[in-house]
Amino acid sequence: MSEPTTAQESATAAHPEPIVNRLSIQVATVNGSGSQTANNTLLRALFQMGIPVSGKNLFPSNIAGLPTWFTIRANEQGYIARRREVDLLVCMNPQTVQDDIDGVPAGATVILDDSLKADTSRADLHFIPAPFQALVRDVCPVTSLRRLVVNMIYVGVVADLIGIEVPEVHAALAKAFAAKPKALELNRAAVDAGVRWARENVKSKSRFRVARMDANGKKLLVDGNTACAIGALFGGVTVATWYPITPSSSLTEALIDLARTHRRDPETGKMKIAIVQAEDELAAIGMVVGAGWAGARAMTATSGPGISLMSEFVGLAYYAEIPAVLFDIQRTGPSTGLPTRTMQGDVLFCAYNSHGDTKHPCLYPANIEEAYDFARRSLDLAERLQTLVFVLSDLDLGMNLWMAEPFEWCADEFDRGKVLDAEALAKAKDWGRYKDVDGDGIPWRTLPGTPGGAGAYFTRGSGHDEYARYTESGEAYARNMDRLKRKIDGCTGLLPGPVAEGDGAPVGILAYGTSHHAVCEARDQLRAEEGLTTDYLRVRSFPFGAEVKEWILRHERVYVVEQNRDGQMRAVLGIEFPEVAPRLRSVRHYDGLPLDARSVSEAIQAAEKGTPR
Amino acid sequence: MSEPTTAQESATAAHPEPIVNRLSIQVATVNGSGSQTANNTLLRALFQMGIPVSGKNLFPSNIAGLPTWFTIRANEQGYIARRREVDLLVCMNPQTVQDDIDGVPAGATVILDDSLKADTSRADLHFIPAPFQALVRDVCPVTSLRRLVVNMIYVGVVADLIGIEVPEVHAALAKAFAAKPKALELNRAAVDAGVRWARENVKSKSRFRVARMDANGKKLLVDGNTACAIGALFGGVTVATWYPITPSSSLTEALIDLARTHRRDPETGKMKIAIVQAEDELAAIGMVVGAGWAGARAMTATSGPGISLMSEFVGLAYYAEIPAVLFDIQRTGPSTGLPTRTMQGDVLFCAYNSHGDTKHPCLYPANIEEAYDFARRSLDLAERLQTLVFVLSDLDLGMNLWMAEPFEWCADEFDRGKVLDAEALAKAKDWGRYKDVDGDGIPWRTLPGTPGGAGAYFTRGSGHDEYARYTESGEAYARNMDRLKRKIDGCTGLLPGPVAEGDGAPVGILAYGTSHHAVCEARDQLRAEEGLTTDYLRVRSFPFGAEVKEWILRHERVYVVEQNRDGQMRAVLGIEFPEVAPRLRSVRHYDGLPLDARSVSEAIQAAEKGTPR
Amino acid sequence: MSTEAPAAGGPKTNRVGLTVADYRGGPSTLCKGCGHDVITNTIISAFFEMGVEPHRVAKLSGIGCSSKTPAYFLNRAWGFNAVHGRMPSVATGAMLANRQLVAIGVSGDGDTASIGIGQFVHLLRRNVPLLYIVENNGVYGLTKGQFSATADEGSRLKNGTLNDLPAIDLCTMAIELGCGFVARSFSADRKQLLEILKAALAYQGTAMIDVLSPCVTFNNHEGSTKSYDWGRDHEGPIHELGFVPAWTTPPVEFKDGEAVEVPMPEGGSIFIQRVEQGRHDPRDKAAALRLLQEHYQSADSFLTGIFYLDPASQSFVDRLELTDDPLCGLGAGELRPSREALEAIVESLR
Amino acid sequence: MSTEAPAAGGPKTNRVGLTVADYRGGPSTLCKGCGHDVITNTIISAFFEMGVEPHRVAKLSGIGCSSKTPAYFLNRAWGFNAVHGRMPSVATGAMLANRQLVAIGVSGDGDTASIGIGQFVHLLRRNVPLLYIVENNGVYGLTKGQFSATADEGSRLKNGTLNDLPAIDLCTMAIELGCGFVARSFSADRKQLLEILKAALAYQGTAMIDVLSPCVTFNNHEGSTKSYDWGRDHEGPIHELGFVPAWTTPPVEFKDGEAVEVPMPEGGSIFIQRVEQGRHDPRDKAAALRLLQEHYQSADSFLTGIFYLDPASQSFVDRLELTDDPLCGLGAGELRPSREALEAIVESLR
Ligand SMILES: Cc1ncc(C[n+]2csc(CCOP(=O)(O)OP(=O)(O)O)c2C)c(N)n1
Ligand SMILES: Cc1ncc(C[n+]2csc(CCOP(=O)(O)OP(=O)(O)O)c2C)c(N)n1
Ligand code: SF4
Ligand code: SF4
Ligand SMILES: [Mg+2]
Ligand SMILES: [Mg+2]
Repeated sequence: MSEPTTAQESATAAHPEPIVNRLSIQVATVNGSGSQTANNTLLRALFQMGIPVSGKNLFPSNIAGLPTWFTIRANEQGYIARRREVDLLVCMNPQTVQDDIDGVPAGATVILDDSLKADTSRADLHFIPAPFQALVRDVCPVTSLRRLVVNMIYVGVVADLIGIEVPEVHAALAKAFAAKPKALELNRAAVDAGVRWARENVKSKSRFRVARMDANGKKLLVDGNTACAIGALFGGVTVATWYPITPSSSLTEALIDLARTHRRDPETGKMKIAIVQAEDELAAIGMVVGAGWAGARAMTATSGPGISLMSEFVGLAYYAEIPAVLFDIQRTGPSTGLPTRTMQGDVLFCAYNSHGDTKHPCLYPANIEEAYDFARRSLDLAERLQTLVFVLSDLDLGMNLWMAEPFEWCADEFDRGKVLDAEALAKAKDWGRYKDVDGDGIPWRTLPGTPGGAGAYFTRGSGHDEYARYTESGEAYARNMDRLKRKIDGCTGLLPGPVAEGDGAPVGILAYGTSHHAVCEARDQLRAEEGLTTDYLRVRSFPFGAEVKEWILRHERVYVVEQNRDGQMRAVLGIEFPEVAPRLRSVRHYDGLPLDARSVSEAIQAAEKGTPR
Repeated sequence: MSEPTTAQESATAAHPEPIVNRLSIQVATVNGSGSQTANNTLLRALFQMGIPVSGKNLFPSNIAGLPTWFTIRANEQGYIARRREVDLLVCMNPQTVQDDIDGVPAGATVILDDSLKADTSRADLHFIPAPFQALVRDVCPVTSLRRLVVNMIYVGVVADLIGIEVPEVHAALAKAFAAKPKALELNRAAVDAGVRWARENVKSKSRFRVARMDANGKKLLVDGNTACAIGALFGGVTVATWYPITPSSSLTEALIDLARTHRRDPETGKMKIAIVQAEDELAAIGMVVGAGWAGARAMTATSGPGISLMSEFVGLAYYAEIPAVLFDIQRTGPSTGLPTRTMQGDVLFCAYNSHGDTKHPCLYPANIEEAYDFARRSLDLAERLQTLVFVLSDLDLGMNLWMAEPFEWCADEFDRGKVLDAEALAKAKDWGRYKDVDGDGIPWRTLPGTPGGAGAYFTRGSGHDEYARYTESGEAYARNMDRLKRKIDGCTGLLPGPVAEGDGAPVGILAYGTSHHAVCEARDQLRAEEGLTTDYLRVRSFPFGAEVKEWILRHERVYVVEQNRDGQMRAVLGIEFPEVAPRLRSVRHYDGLPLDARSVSEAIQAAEKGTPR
Repeated sequence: MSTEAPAAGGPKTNRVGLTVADYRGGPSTLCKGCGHDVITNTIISAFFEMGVEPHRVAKLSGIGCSSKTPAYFLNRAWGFNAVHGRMPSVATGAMLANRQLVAIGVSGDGDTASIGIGQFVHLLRRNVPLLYIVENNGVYGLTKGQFSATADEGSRLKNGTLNDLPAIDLCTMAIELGCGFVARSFSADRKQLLEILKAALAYQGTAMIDVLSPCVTFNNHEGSTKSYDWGRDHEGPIHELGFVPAWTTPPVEFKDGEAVEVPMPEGGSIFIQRVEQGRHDPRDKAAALRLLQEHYQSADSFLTGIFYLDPASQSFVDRLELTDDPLCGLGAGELRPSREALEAIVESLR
Repeated sequence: MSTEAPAAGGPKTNRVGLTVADYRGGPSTLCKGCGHDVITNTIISAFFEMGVEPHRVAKLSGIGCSSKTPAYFLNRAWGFNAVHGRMPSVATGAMLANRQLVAIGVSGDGDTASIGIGQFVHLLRRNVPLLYIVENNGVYGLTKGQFSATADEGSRLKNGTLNDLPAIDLCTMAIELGCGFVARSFSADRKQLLEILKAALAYQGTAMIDVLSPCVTFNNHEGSTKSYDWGRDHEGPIHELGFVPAWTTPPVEFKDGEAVEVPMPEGGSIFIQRVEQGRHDPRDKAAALRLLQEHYQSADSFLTGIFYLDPASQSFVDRLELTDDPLCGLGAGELRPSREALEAIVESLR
């Protein structure tokens, strides 16, 4: 949160003209003080003004009392990655105020609670001390509520300083407190007090301003976990299990909420979904394996430590061919790591998870639309492929609010994959559970309970032949393993393919998931500042199709951008396509904060400097 | 067990001259029938005759009743890898007799229990039906014992047919039944009855003969698990935990036996080791993590499913820097797989085990000497590096008997790594648990209980700074992760380095662990039969030193030979050295049987045919 | 008593028209004389006599000799040999997916009480509809005879190794955790086991049966407290029972006023006919716990019978208020909310 | 009573010459009013009063708000915040490595009864020397208030969610599993908790203390059965206790003949001074179980006190017959068998 940098988009203090719709706000508060609602109100008001926005909540692994930050970026060009630089800082936390101030670049505006002790002598900053405590005393008679309400005062101050339209703030408030008219009134009064104070007391407003535009169309503002839950709901999930763990809990919690309305039979009042809080991750995955086997569309959601605990069952699902979906909302590992920070840290571990030879389809959503879409499709894929499908999201996507196009409804029947019912079984000749009759490595299965008496078979994690009979035959084992390889390697046509941008540049950038947003901006930076045009491939699933290899081969060098220390996607690409490995260069970011464009463009720029062009 | 092949070392049936000290015997029996002792008697007698031997027990995952095979190879050139071809087959199992006969190549001799129903019409085989049931009735009056004793009769028949010296058989028996004089007598009588019967009834003895030689020097015959246990004992292990799992159980069981004599204080009768059968693998690894933290030399032994269950703790050990040793006696995965078959199946999974960015030193013993030596040194390494060290053995090495040079005693003090005691602490300035004071990434630790009051610190799997204080600072996190990377990448000098053979050939072979034995023989085959000279690098540890990369770069193409489907070592090499990835070609063997030389030489030969030289 | 009259000349059939052969499985690969095989055969009889349609049955297990046995009964049912110690979670998931399945779980003492105790505890708390059998031999048979967590303190392995840790009493634990059907039996007492199994099949929640099932290869020697001899010498049935399914009438001997009738909610009754150690009505939880506490691990008694039965317990699928139709059978029509519903959700996020 | 007379003018010191400040930890980062902080302070008092040397202490925990607390006491002791639910195994390993450590484990109800129940069961079976505290608030505090496996059936979350699963009673379970020191307390009853903690520190095996420790943020509302109010309204101490360490003499009020004295094997005595619900002598296991069975989860009683105490239990390090010297301190001289021993082993393999 501190490292002072030269503001790139900001100007120096001497630079007078206003900068419109290009700013980053950072609010430093104390965890548990209710600042989240205030920050979202700011974010939403900007969004309603039609300005592209993004918000990042940098919260501690603690319930109340530790420092927390919220950054909002508003950018007319639609850049929504985190920006390192802060233009407008709001200081509400005595613990961090000095570090917060030290960390902003020259030219920034600093609003601070005037009761905080801090050195405000930096001449390159624009300090606005505000009497937050006095203001809140006026609007909020109940002492115990002041700690919460004070945050709305800075909302008002910021709104006035940068030009957020007050009616939009009011509208955002009305949304947040829809069910609580008293709270709405109180908070609105606090906002107004902030606005009023700023209007009356701050002569030189901020150089950083916002102004209404029309970039947001019919977009929503939603977090990735909710989007995944909606996707799973519309994708027909019937058994969902979980063990609470940040940052995945809110995915299942959103599903629980949705299911209450959308999966309760209006006539009988009975549920068309089972959502179970398991006693741990071993049980959570065991339940979805049992459910997938018995024909449910089953999913579980977890994060890194849960993946480690699930590894044994993951291998069983691969080898016994059980459909299920595993959402991994990645956080900073290894071990407990930084549990409330983001990372693309489980890419290698998931791709080949469990002992022995394995390989699992993985989807890498980069945005809300894909969070919804991949969640929905993952249930089809799992049943089609009869295997465990990983959806690798991360804390940044999962827990932050993002703009998104409205979700599209889809009328298709679900793909339940190759399932023989009683009728089909009666016709089937010499059916074998693990026979490759279609040449795609995918066998036909039956569901327990199918009448007729012909469909029963035995599922196991030990050696089995085409008819699911126990065997220790080495040949049968190898045949089966070869088929499994064909099945997984052959599924790329069913997976969301890579997205290419640009064509013909010698330098490529390859990224996936939430790294996308920084890469888009970094490409523009490289072009504008370095004259370096790059092609870009965004990988959206594993195993990769041949087009990924071919794309890499069309480039002299390819920067693989990712949010982990070890270049895990680079590793996986090299395993799958050894011939391209030497062309891959790693751009890695791993401090737990969402990736910013500068980290990408600077790394590529530095590497290119060292590369004879 | 079946695929008929042309015997390569054997001659055709028409070929009359005897073949001496080059034969493979296969004995097909029923699991639980006590044939193990009989087979080991044969193996030991050959060994005592100074002929290089190896034995492979191919047993089912069952206690009694399923088919089991034992193959013995005696080879004057010292080749001890499994051979696919069988020269002398002993059929004792009605379930498999026909398949067994169908599977042997032309020219083989087949001894079979004459009570078995089988088609003995193959003219290219030399059938010797023996009245085993009648013979055993004569020597063994107790009906219930006959099932066991009958096996010794085939020992006698085989001995006479191929020329094993009967006194050596008697000596081997005496060793096996040292504590049971009655059983010794009975079994000796059975052997003699077999010898007598063969002498009197078989006119044309086997073309495959053995004759005394002097190749075995002072060698022992021992299994790799016992060797690891001896290594750990002499390496000073003080806390060992386990949860029974084939093929690792016998490692800890051997240690328990050894500890009874060698770790009980002769004066007090108290134990200088704690060996604990945990309730599962999560507890087994948790205990060694706790023990390593508190200063024990701690180890656990398991196999694939255990590794999957241990993954969460493995990540903790990496990140919190806890020394411990994990023996993975690999078996055929994924999942339960073929639990009594071998595989090098956990190479990739162990190297980067657990969620988040991790990396773990791994040792790959290829033979008994290394099993002993690496086990011993692994405890030093773990304490020196303050991390979890994997010893990746496999079922073939662990559970089969191998010849070995006598173990060497070592007088060095143990390397307890960087530990500050009370005195050192008192002198230390500004000690921090995770500070890199020596530039090698390895910090100094203290042990709980150290007096003086200055050494206490807090260990955790969450973010921590140099002083082991809790932090969520991204910079502190990244600094720590960078140090961990330096620590592990920098440790190659401490690990057993690669062993190179040959120099200057354009074609290289790279292998590790038990694949070594087949590779040695395959190189000779390639040279003799194809005129193809190859260089050979045997990798013995991970992370690899730069010399591995350089060696690969000195070769146009390198065949990476391993016993898994996916080329896991190739994958790991490619991750570590992307620039060499395109040169690597995979030779993989994955039917659960130990690798044979033909599989290697045929694969390389075929690949070379397709390669313009 | 519980089956239809045999068709003239043909083999005896049950109420769904099947013969005993229709309930058999593959040949056992266990050691000759293994207690588990006896249980297998008794399971076959119980399902036959209860007339359960095999295709409705899910057979679940963990890993071990015991866990192999589902391959040896009900060939026409679906089997799932999962991972070691984690069958309960798989069974839970399967029953959620299809509540119409009849689930039987077979586990070992290692699979349940050592590695599996965590999932066992939570299975019982949830009351998942499942007949759960522990084939208890005090050792890990499949890995060659190490002690498990049900081995009695002071017992010895063949090689002399002493077990100095207390045994976990699965029955006491099950009752404490709210399990509503808790019984113990002995594989040498087929008659009793059969009646318990049939009653368990008529139960709506988790029915836990801990069966002493000797391992003849590794734990049947003197000094073992899980051997056939030990079991025969020490068994004390706490009552004699007969299960009478709903579609038959109780035989006369159950009607003599001596027998206690415990009606089962899904039909049928357990008759407790003769009482040896005082009359134990299994509906009395406190008495059950007392009995167990007084007798467990005491050198001279090994109580068998149904210790505890709560006919009114609510199963997990009921607690979750699942629809009557199995979830696995629902299609997009039933599961996917309407276009309007999505639009409403979207609107709420604007 | 248990500390030396204060040095003139200076702060009070204990028998090893340390002040209370020497037993403090870092500042707590828990919510204000969290029950866990009260326990932290009581732990500080207990260690101070017992005069345990901080450098001999190992503080172990899993993951959760409760599991963070070892950072808030005994700064001069070693801490290990392990992985979720698996602290027992880490503690076991640490005590095997160094039997001279004084180990204290702090866990939560989620950490112990949900994810951790398996390791908890086996810890108790082994009787590892460890003071094991469950800071029981019925919810997962750190992940924002979901129910854990000790939440009472019928209790509700703030948002109205009902818990329909039965609670695990850790005390009953501990006694059944052979744990020799089983107590329950309440973080609002510091006085009682302190005496129990001191007694536990004088115990040689696993001492399990289940402490109701309200989560003020997520489970302190009406409808909760783990709130401060609920606890205060329902607490029923089964006796009043005082622990008197070996190096002090019992105060007069313990000598009036009313108090039962329970001597501890490692010195000191517990005096059970006043008995409310009938005199409960914690050495009576059957009575303890009866008490718990009758009162657990009944709406109007929440019993606290030492339920069970077996002063004679054998700890795991004793069962393993470990040498008196900590294993961690042994060098090659003590550990490596001689050259001759290796030669003999080699010879046996020839
Ligand atoms: C994760 C894991 N650990 C260990 C094993 C090895 N293993 C197989 S069966 C078994 C014990 C079985 O004991 P029990 O459940 O009592 O069954 P029994 O064989 O006695 O019937 C063990 C430890 C395994 N399969 N998986
Ligand atoms: C393997 C794993 N799963 C989930 C989590 C997330 N998690 C952290 S604390 C916690 C529950 C803590 O509850 P409890 O033990 O009752 O402690 P409390 O916070 O209530 O004191 C969970 C589920 C985790 N850290 N690790
Ligand atoms: S080893 Fe024991 S449990 Fe396993 S099959 Fe044999 S007798 Fe049965
Ligand atoms: S969330 Fe609850 S348990 Fe956690 S610190 Fe706050 S009050 Fe305590
Ligand atoms: Mg068993
Ligand atoms: Mg809790």
